[in-house]
Amino acid sequence: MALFILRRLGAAAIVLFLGSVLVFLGVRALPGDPAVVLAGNEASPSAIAAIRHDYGLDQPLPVQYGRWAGKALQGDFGKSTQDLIPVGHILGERLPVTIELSLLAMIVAVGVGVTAGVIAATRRGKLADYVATGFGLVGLSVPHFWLGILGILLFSVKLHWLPASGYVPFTGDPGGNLERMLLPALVLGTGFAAVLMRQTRSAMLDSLSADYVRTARSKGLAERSVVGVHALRNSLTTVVTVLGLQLGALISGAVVTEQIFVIPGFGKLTVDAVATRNYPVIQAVVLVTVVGYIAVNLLVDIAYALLNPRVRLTGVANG
Amino acid sequence: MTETVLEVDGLVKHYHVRGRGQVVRAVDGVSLSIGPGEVLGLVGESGSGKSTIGKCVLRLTEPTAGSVRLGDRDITHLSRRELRPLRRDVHMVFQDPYSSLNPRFTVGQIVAEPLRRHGVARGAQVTERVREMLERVGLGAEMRTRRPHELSGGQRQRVGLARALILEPKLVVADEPVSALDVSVQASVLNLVADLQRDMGFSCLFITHDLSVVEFLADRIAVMYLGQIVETGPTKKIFAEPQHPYTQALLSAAPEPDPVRQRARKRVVLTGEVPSPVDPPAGCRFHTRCPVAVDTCRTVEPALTGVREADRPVACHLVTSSEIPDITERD
Amino acid sequence: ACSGGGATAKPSVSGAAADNRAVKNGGTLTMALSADPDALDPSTSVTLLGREVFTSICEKLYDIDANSKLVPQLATALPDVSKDGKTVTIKLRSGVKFNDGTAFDAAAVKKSLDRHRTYKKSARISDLAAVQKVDVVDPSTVKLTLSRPFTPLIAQLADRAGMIMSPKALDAEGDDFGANPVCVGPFKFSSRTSGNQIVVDRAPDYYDASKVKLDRIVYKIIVDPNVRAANLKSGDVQAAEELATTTVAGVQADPNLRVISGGGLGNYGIDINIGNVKGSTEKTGPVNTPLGKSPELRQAFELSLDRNAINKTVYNGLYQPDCSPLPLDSPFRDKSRTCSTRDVAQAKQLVAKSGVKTPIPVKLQVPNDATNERLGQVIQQMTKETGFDVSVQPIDFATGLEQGAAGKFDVMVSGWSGRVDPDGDLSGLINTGGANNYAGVSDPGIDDPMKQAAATADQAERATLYAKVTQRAAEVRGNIYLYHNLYYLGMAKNVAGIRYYADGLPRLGTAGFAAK
Amino acid sequence: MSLLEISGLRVGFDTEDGEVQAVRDISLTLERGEILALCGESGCGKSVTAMSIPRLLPPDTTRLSGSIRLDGRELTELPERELREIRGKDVSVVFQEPMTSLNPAFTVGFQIAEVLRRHEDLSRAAARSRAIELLELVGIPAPARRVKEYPHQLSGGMRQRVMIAIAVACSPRVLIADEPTTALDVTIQAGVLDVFRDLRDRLGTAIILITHDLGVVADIADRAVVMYAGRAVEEAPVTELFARPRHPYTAGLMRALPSAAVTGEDGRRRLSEIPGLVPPPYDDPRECAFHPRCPRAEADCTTERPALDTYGTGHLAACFHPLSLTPASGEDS
Amino acid sequence: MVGLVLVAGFLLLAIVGPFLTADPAAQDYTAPLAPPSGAHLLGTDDLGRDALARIAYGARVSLEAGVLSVLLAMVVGVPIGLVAGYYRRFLDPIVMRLVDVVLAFPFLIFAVGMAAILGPSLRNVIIALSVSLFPGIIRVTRGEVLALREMDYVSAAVADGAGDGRIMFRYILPGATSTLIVQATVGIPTAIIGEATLSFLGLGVQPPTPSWGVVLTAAQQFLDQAPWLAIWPGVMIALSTLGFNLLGDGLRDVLDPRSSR
Ligand SMILES: Nc1ncnc2c1ncn2[C@@H]1O[C@H](COP(=O)(O)OP(=O)(O)OP(=O)(O)O)[C@@H](O)[C@H]1O
Ligand SMILES: Nc1ncnc2c1ncn2[C@@H]1O[C@H](COP(=O)(O)OP(=O)(O)OP(=O)(O)O)[C@@H](O)[C@H]1O
Ligand SMILES: [Mg+2]
Ligand SMILES: [Mg+2]
Ligand code: NI
Repeated sequence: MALFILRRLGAAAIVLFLGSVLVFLGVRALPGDPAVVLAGNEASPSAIAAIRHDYGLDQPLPVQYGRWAGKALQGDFGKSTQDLIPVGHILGERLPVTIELSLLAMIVAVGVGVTAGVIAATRRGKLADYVATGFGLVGLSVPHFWLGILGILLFSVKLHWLPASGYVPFTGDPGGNLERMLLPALVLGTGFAAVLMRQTRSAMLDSLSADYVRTARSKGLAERSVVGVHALRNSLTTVVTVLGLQLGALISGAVVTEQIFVIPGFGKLTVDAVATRNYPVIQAVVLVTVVGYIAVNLLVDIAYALLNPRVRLTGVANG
Repeated sequence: MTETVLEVDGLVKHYHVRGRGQVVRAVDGVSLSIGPGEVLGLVGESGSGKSTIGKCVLRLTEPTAGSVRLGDRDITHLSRRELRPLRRDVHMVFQDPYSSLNPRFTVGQIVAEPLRRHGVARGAQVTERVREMLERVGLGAEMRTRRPHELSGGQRQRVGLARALILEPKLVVADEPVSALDVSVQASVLNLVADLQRDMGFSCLFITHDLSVVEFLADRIAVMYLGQIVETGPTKKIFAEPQHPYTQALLSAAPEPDPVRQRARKRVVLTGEVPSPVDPPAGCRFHTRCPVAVDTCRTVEPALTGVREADRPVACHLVTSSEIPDITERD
Repeated sequence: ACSGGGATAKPSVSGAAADNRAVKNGGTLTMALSADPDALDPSTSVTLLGREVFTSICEKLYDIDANSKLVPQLATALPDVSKDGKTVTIKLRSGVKFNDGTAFDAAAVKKSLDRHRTYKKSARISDLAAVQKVDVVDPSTVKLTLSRPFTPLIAQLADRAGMIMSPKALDAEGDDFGANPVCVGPFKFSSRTSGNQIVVDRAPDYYDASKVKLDRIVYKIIVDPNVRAANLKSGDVQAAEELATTTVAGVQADPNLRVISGGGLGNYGIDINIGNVKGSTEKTGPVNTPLGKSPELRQAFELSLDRNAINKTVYNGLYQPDCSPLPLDSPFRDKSRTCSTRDVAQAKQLVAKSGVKTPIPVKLQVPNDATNERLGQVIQQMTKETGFDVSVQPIDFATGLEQGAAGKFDVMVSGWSGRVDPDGDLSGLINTGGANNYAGVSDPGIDDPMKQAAATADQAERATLYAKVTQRAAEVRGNIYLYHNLYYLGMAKNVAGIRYYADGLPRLGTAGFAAK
Repeated sequence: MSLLEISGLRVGFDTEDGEVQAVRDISLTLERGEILALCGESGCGKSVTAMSIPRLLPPDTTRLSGSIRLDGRELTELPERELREIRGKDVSVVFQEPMTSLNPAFTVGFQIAEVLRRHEDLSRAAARSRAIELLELVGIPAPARRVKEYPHQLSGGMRQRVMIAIAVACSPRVLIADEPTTALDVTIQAGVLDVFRDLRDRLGTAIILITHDLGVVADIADRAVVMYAGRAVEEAPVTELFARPRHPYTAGLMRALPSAAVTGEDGRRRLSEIPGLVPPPYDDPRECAFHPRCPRAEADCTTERPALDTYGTGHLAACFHPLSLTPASGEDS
Repeated sequence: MVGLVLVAGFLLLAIVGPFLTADPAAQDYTAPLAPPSGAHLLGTDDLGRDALARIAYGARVSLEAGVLSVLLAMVVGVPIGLVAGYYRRFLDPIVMRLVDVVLAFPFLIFAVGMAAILGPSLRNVIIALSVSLFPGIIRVTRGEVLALREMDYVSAAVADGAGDGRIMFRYILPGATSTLIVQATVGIPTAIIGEATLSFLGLGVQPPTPSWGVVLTAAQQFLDQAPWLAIWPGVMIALSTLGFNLLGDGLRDVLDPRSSR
């Protein structure tokens, strides 16, 4: 197991390194000089040059990368060009917001998706199955942002049930925070729930038709434990894998959702930073996203291993 | 030494399992030879390395060590290009009648494929030879346009045979071609193989785990255990007097379809687990399950030598010119 | 005046001056900002939003009043300008303290002005280019020595170039002053969360503390105009600046809210690249596009446009259509000039005369926001009839700035936020080598009177000179001005005391919640 | 009264291609302590017949009629709840694939203990120690260690023994073994068959053994039923069946075995073949289903279906033209 | 089946729709934001353009973006996956590491980055989406190849002396087609939504070209004045992706017997 984690970590490190190079080069490939943006439309060329120098943009690329990566390894991502706030500090403010949003969305998704998937699989071909499958397809097909717009239209503009947007920190006002996060989390969670539902259903159908479920039935076990213990336990590996795979979609969804609901999280930070060519922020945000993504996938692998004794012992996932 | 069609010498095949750092010693020093028109039956338990030998003979997998000679050519180190013309003379029939035929091709295309690959025939000639071959394996010409999924298991195996035999090869490697078939279908395919072999005169490496099948078909038998051959010899002699304890166990474990005789037989039930080829036991590989094993068996690896008769070498310390171990005695 | 400048129905907007309700002490005002300000460093700041926040935390030597007249703020009076115009003496308020408790004096003023003039990243260098030297005469007097007479200086000192920063903070923070600014102001900077909000608290050291009512202002950044309006309606914010024209009516309809307007200084229109081949500050050269080459075609282009219709469809009739860079109420405006109206027939004639084959391809770059994209599409449609084939190419702000300066465009939608002094609306924009002269206009008929006007103190004389400038610019037609924008500030009815002038900066120093 | 009595059992499945008639009118009995073999070619309905007893067929698509009585109790009409009390306790099953029939996610011990806790009301600890005893019973060395292991850590033969341990945990009266040794090597098969024999002798369990290997039938069964296309074509005590098969199909099967090869006039050893294919399971022919492949078929076989006739004690066969009383193909078996 | 009908319907709409409806660019300043009426079945937008015409024309743009980006991704990804899977020993580790790196970026983040780098336009959206899609396609192709390589009929072809090219293209690739077709069908909705999302973020197709994402973005500004404008483009996106998803499910059932459900 330790070896397994170690090997995964090694692979992750390589991916991370290449990823960071990609991030760095990608940011530099963006059209539009950040110094020009910063200097604004009243700028003098000397001010632009000074700014460029200040951010090291006049150095050769490998030097720039080396500096950035070296500092980033020590947790120093530089300062936002927009407001001179240390990027680390900004990340500290924004990350919890997105994590909260994602967690809430995940709770919605897992709650709805897994339950519906299990129900659909056990009631295969019945009304409940069609309803759940229909929901799955529709949920998969509806773009987040439209759902968000519709949600605002219905709940805020027409019904005035929920505030349209904005964010208040959980620590300040838990009620207000949840009230504002509810709709975004629902919107973000829906598509995710749909995917989970479909995968859970399909995994459950697989395990329900597996020989060991027939064995469980032949033991005279109640349907509840046949489904809930034997089938579900084996489907969980799939569910966990899907969770990992869907993380990217979740982050993508968060970008859009935060944009619509004006939630000051990572997604909004990314889009804003790209618009203002805020290099240090873009680099840090994307890098942290990638690190998070890799880390969660690592966790998923480990969870997968824990759920699947075959992997646990041999240290090799065969899925 | 007589002329041979196939000669395998000291063949070793180790699979390196990715990421696990383990080595599967699938085949560990196997030598065998097949003469012209001879059928060699290769038997042994699941995982003993039978298929691996078959694949090495066709260079579908690269041997780790040892040599494979086809006729007078050593093919062990030939490049794929150099090998190509030699492939005319060796063909293979596979176990699974479902995965061994390309589902996208028609039966006609499948059977014609070797002809085309080797440029043996063109145009109408191809059609004619395919028709002929299909007829020979008992399939009507109307089968030519069908696709594999439209055929029964027995019919598929016939197509596989037709494909393997259309170039009239010198050697056919048949990897459990009947194990997936029902008894009644199996009988007709076995008859067909026997007939074709006699008519066309090809040599055959026939891999199976079913002793009654080799008894029916093979001239000689090689018994494998855990990557090694433990005993080989003419079929009749081995069935009449198995010398290696494993061969004895194998023969005694296969139930005879006759209640009176079956129930009267003395049977040996092997104890102990089948060891893994990842970590084969030292000494004689069979010693962990052998009821008559002695201390030497645990440390010294027996050589495959014709102690008693030159044409039937056995790899067992206990087989001596004066004595053959009898595992039933120790019940 | 301009045709139909006030013809479209404007919402009934009450001026802040008219609001003389009593304001009670205390409370937190949350105000929505339309974008994230840049670093709050008066030397480097370039955004309008930055200026809005500065009204609360960084006072200037001078300010404007409701009538756009310059008035002293940290100075005690308008400056003494020597006869030759080259020495400007400014008397300072005494007993003033920075928000960190340190004393405000002439030395501090000198330090700030010098930083504005010389700091390598300063965006104020050109504002104060005429200043040669700053001297401390006595603790409450500074003397500015100019290299040439420069009348617009006082207007510059009424903006960021006139903001005075705490020397102690400057020493401590250096380059990072903008992350933690300390000036003289009714409020002091408290905290900022990136992209989200800026919080300022009542400044205990403020010299006029009794007028300050609010305990705290939270500037909340809400970029999306609909969301800004929605937050206003829901009461999450009590004020929202720069309401989108599409949302003004909705806010006004809300019984708890009202809208006041300000601004009108800025000018917006299109720049046609007529000579910018190597960059706006470089030497101009011939541009090889039909519009760039032919003044007739440019005229035809202008004649295709209907400023009133643009105002109506794109801006709900809430802006001021105009063809001059100077604000409608500017005393420097050329009263005799009228704007062209749409005349397709004449435009077609001009096109025919030019001999260029129609449809004439025109690449129009527009900033990639919804409103500007709409403007682009309307221009496209209007000029189609005349024979132009406009392709609209939205481009993000960052890239747009770069391409504009580099001259990598044919035609682009652009704007200028406007200055109190006419010089600020012209110099650098349409004179040869001006950093923001994207169009690449280079004409002695513009450059010379502009220079002269800057050195002239007499208003009437300046007005004549600027009339020449705008006249000539209209003939060259490197820029076709379309409108002046107005700012609409929405707020809860119980919010009082906001001062909102032509510069469009809501001044919250005296604001608060109405007593009853 | 027999322990188990099945009469007139018919099982069909709804499929997209229409109704599949898997079992068409089967009647059989099972006595206490008896080993009954069900044999026949793939698809003839062996598994379906057996799985009908504990009703382990997919409930949605299965159409079942006829009667199944266990100790006189009608199982076909029993509500699902009560049936669950019977499954694993009175009737239990060992499946063919030892690789997939055990749940890979749980330890062997858990899977054995589960059935004990379900039916015997044992405590966790008691169930665990019973599980160890059971593993010992089915001949697994070091059972105390093995209970903690996962299925993939065991060899095929051991997994099959675990399956048997689960099946016999509650001392069932009927044990259904569906091709329990097909996936195993012969040397291991012998050991597993010994376990069955031993269980029958020690616990008196009646066993229905499904197999297509006539060698296994000959080895272990007391009585055998030969099925073809969803029907029983012959039924007899094992020695009787092998000595004197009446139905041409049974005889054909026996002669098709490689060990029954005969040397022809040309000196070639040959197997006797059964020509043709098993009929598709969709329609229910009114005639003898075997007649197209039958060497003895005559006109009547194509119009009418033969019923089971008695030929001596316990020997039944459904054929209009049964083989004569002389020992069939006695010369080489 | 429903999926097929929906997809066919949308293709039809994309092809003939623009001919039947009004000019999507024609502005009518007198009637901005008009509610649905006889003259404008779905009303008009902020510039008085016919909403129906814009949606019909948008179908063309959106489907083009969806289909072309997937096609492009397939054209690049399938050969790479094929070769990587086939020459497992040499190429596979390299290709897979690179794929891992791209996959370490969430799809939209990557697409946003690509679109920002390339600049907003329909062509660049297609490129950005296909670059974001093709690691997935490489993976799927490779997986199939690895599985098919082990099939006996491929061994048989090797034993016949068939060359690598023939084995890859006549034996392995045809076996993978059904999976790849399904993969393509489920890739298209992802791309359609991707296009809409990029356009929504201002990084995609640019106005006045009316892709559904563009129309929707514009409509979002007028939610309280003209909510109907936001409904239809969203419905279209949802229905077309639904169509492709259903088609994908259907194809999977037909082509891929392994997961018949
Ligand atoms: N590609 C491979 N990678 C790793 N191990 C392999 C591979 N192919 C075969 N093995 C292992 O090599 C050993 C011998 O396998 P082989 O297929 O030759 O056995 P076999 O005698 O044909 O068995 P069976 O009767 O089950 O077909 C087995 O332990 C098997 O698991
Ligand atoms: N759940 C099911 N749905 C539809 N058809 C079924 C189902 N189960 C079995 N069948 C069909 O019923 C027939 C009899 O199947 P059964 O499993 O009893 O055969 P068998 O004799 O056990 O064969 P084998 O030796 O291959 O296990 C076959 O044609 C099979 O396809
Ligand atoms: Mg094999
Ligand atoms: Mg069966
Ligand atoms: Ni999603």
